[in-house]
Amino acid sequence: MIMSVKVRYFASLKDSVGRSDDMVDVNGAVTVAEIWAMANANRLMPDNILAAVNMEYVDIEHSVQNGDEVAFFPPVTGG
Amino acid sequence: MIMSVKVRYFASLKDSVGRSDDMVDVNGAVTVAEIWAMANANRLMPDNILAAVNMEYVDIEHSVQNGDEVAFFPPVTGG
Amino acid sequence: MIKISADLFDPWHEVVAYQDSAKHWTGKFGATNVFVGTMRDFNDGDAVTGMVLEHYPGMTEKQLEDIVKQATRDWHLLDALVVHRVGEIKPNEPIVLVAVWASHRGDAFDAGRQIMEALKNKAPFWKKERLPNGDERWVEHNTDGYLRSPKNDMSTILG
Amino acid sequence: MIKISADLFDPWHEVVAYQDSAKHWTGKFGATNVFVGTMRDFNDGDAVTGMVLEHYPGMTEKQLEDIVKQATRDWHLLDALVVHRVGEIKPNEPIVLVAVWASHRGDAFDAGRQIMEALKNKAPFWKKERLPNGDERWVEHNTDGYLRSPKNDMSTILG
Repeated sequence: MIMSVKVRYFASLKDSVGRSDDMVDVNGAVTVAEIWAMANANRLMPDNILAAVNMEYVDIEHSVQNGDEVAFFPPVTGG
Repeated sequence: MIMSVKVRYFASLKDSVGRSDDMVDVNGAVTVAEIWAMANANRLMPDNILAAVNMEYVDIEHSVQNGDEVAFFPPVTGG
Repeated sequence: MIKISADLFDPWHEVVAYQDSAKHWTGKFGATNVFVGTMRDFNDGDAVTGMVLEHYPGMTEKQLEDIVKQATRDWHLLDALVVHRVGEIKPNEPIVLVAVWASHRGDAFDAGRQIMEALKNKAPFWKKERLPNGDERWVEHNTDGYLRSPKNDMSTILG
Repeated sequence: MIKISADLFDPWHEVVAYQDSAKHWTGKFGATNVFVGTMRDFNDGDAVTGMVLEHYPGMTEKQLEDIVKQATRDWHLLDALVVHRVGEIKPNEPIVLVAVWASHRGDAFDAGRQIMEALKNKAPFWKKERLPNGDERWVEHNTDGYLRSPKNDMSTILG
């Protein structure tokens, strides 16, 4: 089955990847880490990156479903 | 030497001794506990009493000087 | 600054007025912690209609000054403000305000709590509550503000 | 209640307005703890002339709701209010407000601090600072608000 996954980047990570979002089409089961690799072929995932699926924090081995929104961002600095 | 010591009572202790203050004249060295005994001949000092001399907390064995203000009061309940 | 107030005060107005008057640390404080103690309309299971707060003029101010000085020695503070009511108080009126300003939040939280606990333990104030039937009773002691709530203890025990 | 504000807000006004609107717990709260984080005009030793606060609309609110719910499970709270700025911010403007209302002060202090620390660790906000020379830099990480101040550590060590 072909799945369509929205990928979003925030803050300094958005600056370094040079985009705020991607659409990734995948065939079959896939993890958050694999989504990163597909969207950023030439760039290793930074060590201190945080990941969320549908606005909840997840481990990068979390599996992604059709229609999910996957987000990557650096450590948060609010407050 | 005759010393004159002002004694003050606050809150529920003022109610139970029935006075807000006393003047005690003593001859020679005396402790806070002895001041209580002189001012309150028929009343043992309550267990949980707090004592101050010149507005600083003291132990009841603290010695009192001429002109000192000695205060007795129950546990504080501000805030 | 220490203030003993025989009249109703607005804690939020006090905080703003004090902060606005302190131009020398404008732009320097990142963290403000404010505690306000308010009179409830019940205590120890009973309805309470009012309260009289007695203090020891002179000693109360002296003890509060010492408490704030100690907090300033223990934590990195820019300033602190303590306001405490005395006299006749009605439910829902503020009793005490402790406000501290610091560069960083750890200092602000720790110093604010330290001042509040020391005030509860050492500042000579005494509360007498008025009950609906007209009786009065002295509050006998303050509770420990560092005790964890029973709710939290339960959740710790039960996982 | 959770509010994300793109405009300047007055934290003390927010506290009063919220408290006045909550008639169902009037007379029930004895303890209010309020933390306000304010933009300083320096950071990491450099003068800072402004800041842009980015967030993740939707996730930010969701995380803040979860943080407040957790605090409500862990402590006896009557209510909590969190307001956070986003967008362009100037020095001396408030960034964050965390206010909690409880019957007792231990719960108020602990819950306020827990919410603030969780917000600093989990709520998706990011700060970009503007320097006087026109450069911009992303703040890389938040510090731990439970760390004791160096001053306090020194006084502990030196007795």
